[in-house]
Amino acid sequence: MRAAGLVLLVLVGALFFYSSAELPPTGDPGSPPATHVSPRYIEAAYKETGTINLVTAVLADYRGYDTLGETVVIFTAGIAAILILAGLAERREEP
Amino acid sequence: MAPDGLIGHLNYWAIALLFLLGLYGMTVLNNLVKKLMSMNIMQVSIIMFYLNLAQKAGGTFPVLLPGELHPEAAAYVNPLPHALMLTAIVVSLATTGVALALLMRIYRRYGTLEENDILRRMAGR
Amino acid sequence: MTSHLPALIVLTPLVAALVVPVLAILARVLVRPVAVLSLAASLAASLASLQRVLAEGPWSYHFGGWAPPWGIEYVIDPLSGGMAVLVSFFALLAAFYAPAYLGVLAQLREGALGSLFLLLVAGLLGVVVTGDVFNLFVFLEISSLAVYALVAAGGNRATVAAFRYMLIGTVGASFYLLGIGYLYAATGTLNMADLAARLPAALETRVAAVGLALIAAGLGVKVALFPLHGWLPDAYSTAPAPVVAFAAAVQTKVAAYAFFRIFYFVVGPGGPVEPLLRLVGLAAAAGIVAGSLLALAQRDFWRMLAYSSVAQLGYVVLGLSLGTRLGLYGALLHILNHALMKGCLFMVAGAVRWRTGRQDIAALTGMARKMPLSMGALFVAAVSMIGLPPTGGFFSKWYLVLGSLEAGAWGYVVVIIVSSLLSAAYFFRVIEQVYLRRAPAPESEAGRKPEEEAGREPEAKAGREQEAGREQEAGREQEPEAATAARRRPWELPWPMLVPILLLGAGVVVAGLSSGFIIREVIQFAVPVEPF
Amino acid sequence: MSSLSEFIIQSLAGGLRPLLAVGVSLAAAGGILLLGRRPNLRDALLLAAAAVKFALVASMVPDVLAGRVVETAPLLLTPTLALHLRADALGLAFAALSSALWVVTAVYSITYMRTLEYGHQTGYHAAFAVCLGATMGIAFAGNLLTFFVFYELLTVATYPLVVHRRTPEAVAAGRKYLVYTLGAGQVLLVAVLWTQHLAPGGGFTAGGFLGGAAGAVAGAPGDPAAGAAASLPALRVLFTLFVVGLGAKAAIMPLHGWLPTAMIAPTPVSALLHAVAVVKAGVFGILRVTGYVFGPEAVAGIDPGQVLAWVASLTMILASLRALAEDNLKRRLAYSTVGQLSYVVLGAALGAPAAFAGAVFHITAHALMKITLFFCAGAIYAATHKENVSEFDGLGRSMPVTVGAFGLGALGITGMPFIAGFVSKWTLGTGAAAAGRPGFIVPLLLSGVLSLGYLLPVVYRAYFGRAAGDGPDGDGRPEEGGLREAPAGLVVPLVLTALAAVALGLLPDLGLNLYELAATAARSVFGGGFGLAGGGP
Repeated sequence: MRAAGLVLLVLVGALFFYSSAELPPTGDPGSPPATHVSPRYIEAAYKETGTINLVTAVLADYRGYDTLGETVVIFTAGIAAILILAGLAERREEP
Repeated sequence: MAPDGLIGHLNYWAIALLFLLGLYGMTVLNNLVKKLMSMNIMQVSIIMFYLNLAQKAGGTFPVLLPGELHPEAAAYVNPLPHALMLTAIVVSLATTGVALALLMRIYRRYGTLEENDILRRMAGR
Repeated sequence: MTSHLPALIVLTPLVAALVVPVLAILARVLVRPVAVLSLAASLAASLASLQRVLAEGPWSYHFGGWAPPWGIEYVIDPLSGGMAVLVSFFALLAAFYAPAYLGVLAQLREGALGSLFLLLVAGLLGVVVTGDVFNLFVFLEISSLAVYALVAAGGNRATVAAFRYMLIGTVGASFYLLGIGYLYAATGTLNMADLAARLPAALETRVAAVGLALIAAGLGVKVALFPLHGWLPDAYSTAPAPVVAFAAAVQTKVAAYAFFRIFYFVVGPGGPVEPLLRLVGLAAAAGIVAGSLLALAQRDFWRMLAYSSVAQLGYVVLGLSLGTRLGLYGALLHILNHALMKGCLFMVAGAVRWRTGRQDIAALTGMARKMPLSMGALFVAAVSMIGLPPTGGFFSKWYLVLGSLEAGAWGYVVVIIVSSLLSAAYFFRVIEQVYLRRAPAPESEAGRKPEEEAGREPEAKAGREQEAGREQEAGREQEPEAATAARRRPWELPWPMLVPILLLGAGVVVAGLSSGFIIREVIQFAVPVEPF
Repeated sequence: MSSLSEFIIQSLAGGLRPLLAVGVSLAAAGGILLLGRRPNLRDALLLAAAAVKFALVASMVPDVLAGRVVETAPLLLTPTLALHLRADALGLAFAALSSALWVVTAVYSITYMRTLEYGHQTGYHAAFAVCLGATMGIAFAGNLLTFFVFYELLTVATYPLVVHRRTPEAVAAGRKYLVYTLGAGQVLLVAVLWTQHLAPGGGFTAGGFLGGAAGAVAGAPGDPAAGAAASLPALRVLFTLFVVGLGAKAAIMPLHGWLPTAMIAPTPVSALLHAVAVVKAGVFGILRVTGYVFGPEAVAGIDPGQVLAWVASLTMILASLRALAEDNLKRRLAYSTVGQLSYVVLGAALGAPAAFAGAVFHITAHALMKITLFFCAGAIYAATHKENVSEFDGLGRSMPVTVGAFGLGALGITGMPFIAGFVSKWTLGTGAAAAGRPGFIVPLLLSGVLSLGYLLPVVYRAYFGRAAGDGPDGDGRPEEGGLREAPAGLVVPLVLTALAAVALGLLPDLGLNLYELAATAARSVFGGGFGLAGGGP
């Protein structure tokens, strides 16, 4: 287990450093994330959503469905915690 | 001005190290709480990776300055990763919450959070 | 209304999940009807969408009215529509099965279990129909969180299994998230269609290669692709039966679907994809062999089934990795067929656990007489797992082998054949227990070899625990077993448990005989026209 | 107009017959399971199903002899291959035989199971019916997929029959049976799939549809695309895979191990396994593959075809020798089967029309003779609980009819003239000569002589032997005096089959025209230009 973990670690690390040089440099205004999709959020968000906070515009409007999912995640966690903590182990399920 | 060459990629190295640190902790540590903490470290590194992508030299934080209703894209950093990461943070938080609930129950049953001891107790019964 | 069908597929179980905990407190009688109705509505919406898509072509639904690269879209095509039907169908079956299996629960638990199950379903459906890679992550995590908790409902050992599952599953999710981060860095978009348009230009870069590798690894964890399957056996052998039946049938398949979606619809051939798929194919082949061998070594029926799942998921991934049309047919067909047969097997295993409280293979001894219909379903499903005609498993194997031949991969042919034989070995061991091992029967051939029967008895008895031993005695006298008579009031099982089992058992054969129809009507449209 | 609709209805009804022939048995199996609590009704249903099936199959004989192929509308199982049932001469010969024998076997096994008070009779009869349904499917299969579906169905349906006694011995035999047949089944699957890969959608074609791929063979009918795809070495491997896959059920020598072990099953099962269903399905498959997938020219053109002939010859001799050493009668008969079925394999491998026809007819001939022998073994066991040859002394006087029938069957196996076995062996021999390889007649004769050696002593002992330790009063008298034949339900079937074997020896075309069917099959495979080289009427 431990050895397998270390092998995994080395593999993943190698992947990261293999690719790091080709990732867009930090702050590059010409990188794909900066030039595709996002400009519209910045330029049109106020017009289209009426908020000056662009993150809010994306979060609550353009990608509002993600945020619905986000709240559902919280709800799920709450219910899960209730189930896990409230129920003592069922007799029948106990092997 | 975007930093070039090595300097521009140092962040990625740091993030990679953080990720690997988390992964290392999850595979190697024996205490379940420590595993959980390692998991959180790993998740944080991913969040930082996304936020790093959002950076734009010369851009400011993505809230429109007063009166600027027709902004230039170059003037603000990319808001999308921030929005995504808010969601990711919540997911990570929720996972942690469920994990802690599980740990509470494990501790109540087995009286320990050391993985070896738990496995031994499960086998011994 | 019909224009919002894609959203309804996900939103009906989601809304029901919010309502159910409240209902559990206010009006308990409504919990089950509401859950079942919502799932039925979701199934109806999936079917209607699939039908429309097959007639009119892919259907994109924009959430909030925002056009795709900026907003989130749902995409129903024959692939996602078919998967949605599959998921909601199994959810409905599990919802029928679960209450009878779980029995009377405390108010709180009933609400929480019902709600979490609906969330699990909603999450999986969300993964299936979404056209956005980040949205896929969110819904994948909804389903994962729900399933961690549901696994933990199986007791103390299950709680430990659930925690480990959670750790490994989160690593998988993190890999996936990081992977799409890399793709985002390379293209600046998260929408699948947009990615498909922009990725080819960036496909030769290291960033795309690493991103895809991370996605493959992340989804590999969720599919339980060998050697990332570590979470599966513990989780599947300890969780409550309805959860396992549903998760084994569908949950891992949804991850496989995501894999298929990303590698064939988002990325397409070229660059790092083919070597990556070759690697995944090797892992799948190793998983097929290892899973079968490990299944052979198990004495616990549930763990055996769990390891066999590892092998069978290997079939699916192997087909996906082949990159030939027939291989993809095989993979998609096996998603359906394995869901039917493994769902059936776990439900039968659950029924045995429900009646005897045991889950080892020895607990199945002589069950053919006590639960003839369930055991008939088990037999059919086992035959299908081995891949004998005319069951579904045979036809998935048919296409997988043809696909391997098409790809010139003889090694995979050998792997598939060897695995069939191994699964024959472990399933016929079970079938022997069910049908052949029983207390010495008075009807053994007249006057012949009584000493053999007698010689077998002590050994047979030694291995049995008290309860089973008593049932054996009772069975010999042809008397009803007093101990269990009370629990089998109506028949061998309460009908809500029996009906899904029989439905799936019949489905295994029906799916086999109609596999040509399924491929002609649905699957052939769900596969890219020119895979590679 | 009415005539047109009549025509449609008639053709529909006619076309459905192969499907019905399969379906009757499967439906009967379901009915039998439902009627488990009413044994008499259940057994009546079984007999009715057997009779209906026989009538259905027999009604197809005139059509097929008139050159019509009766086929059902295909049900698509895959985009290119359908569940396709059609009755041609070869298939019908096999189907007519097995459906006819099912009637007598049904009578026999009902009596046998009741006389010996076996348990699980319902499951037994149901599995038996499924076996027969699968056999029909194998006979009528129009392509490899259909063939394989029913072939594996037969494997699974036979398993409960083998383990019927539920003793550890039976369970072990069942395992052995599964290891052989399932293992070989997977090999066969690879061969089937490879064929499908080389020639997508190919159905059985008289003369073969892979034949064009043999390259050197000119004018062989076949898909030109297949010819381009399949190289000669590939065909060699493919043929070997087919032979291994089918050879396990056919009990070709290194793959025969399961057959004697499976003798643990009740006697009617042994009769079915040997005479009708499983083993015959294997050799029938070899005939199908050589005649209708590869084609005789292709088989003759590749080395494994030659090797197969040698393996078959060796199997004949070795199995006969092995049978000599066996005391248990059923096991002795099992080894005899291993040897006899190699005649069919040899006929398939020789590649001459007469050899092929002889092989097809030998399926019939051997079935009649061997089922008689097994029925006798079962009758003896039912009456006396003896199953070893060394215990048979004096049996001829207490069970004269049974032993007499046994004698007829035994003589048939040796190839005595005027019994069915002679016809097939003569035809085979002329085929070997026509193929330019008269050397293969030697193992035919040798094996006949050897079978005389292992079967005649049974009859001899029964009539003239005196039981060891019989003492002074045991000089040849029946032990308790008088006749002690088995019940009529056992004796009548075995007399019928023995008489049928003799009748077909005298008039091979009597009744179902089985000889003519065999000859028709051979003519279709080898093309109309070939005439039978002799032995035929």
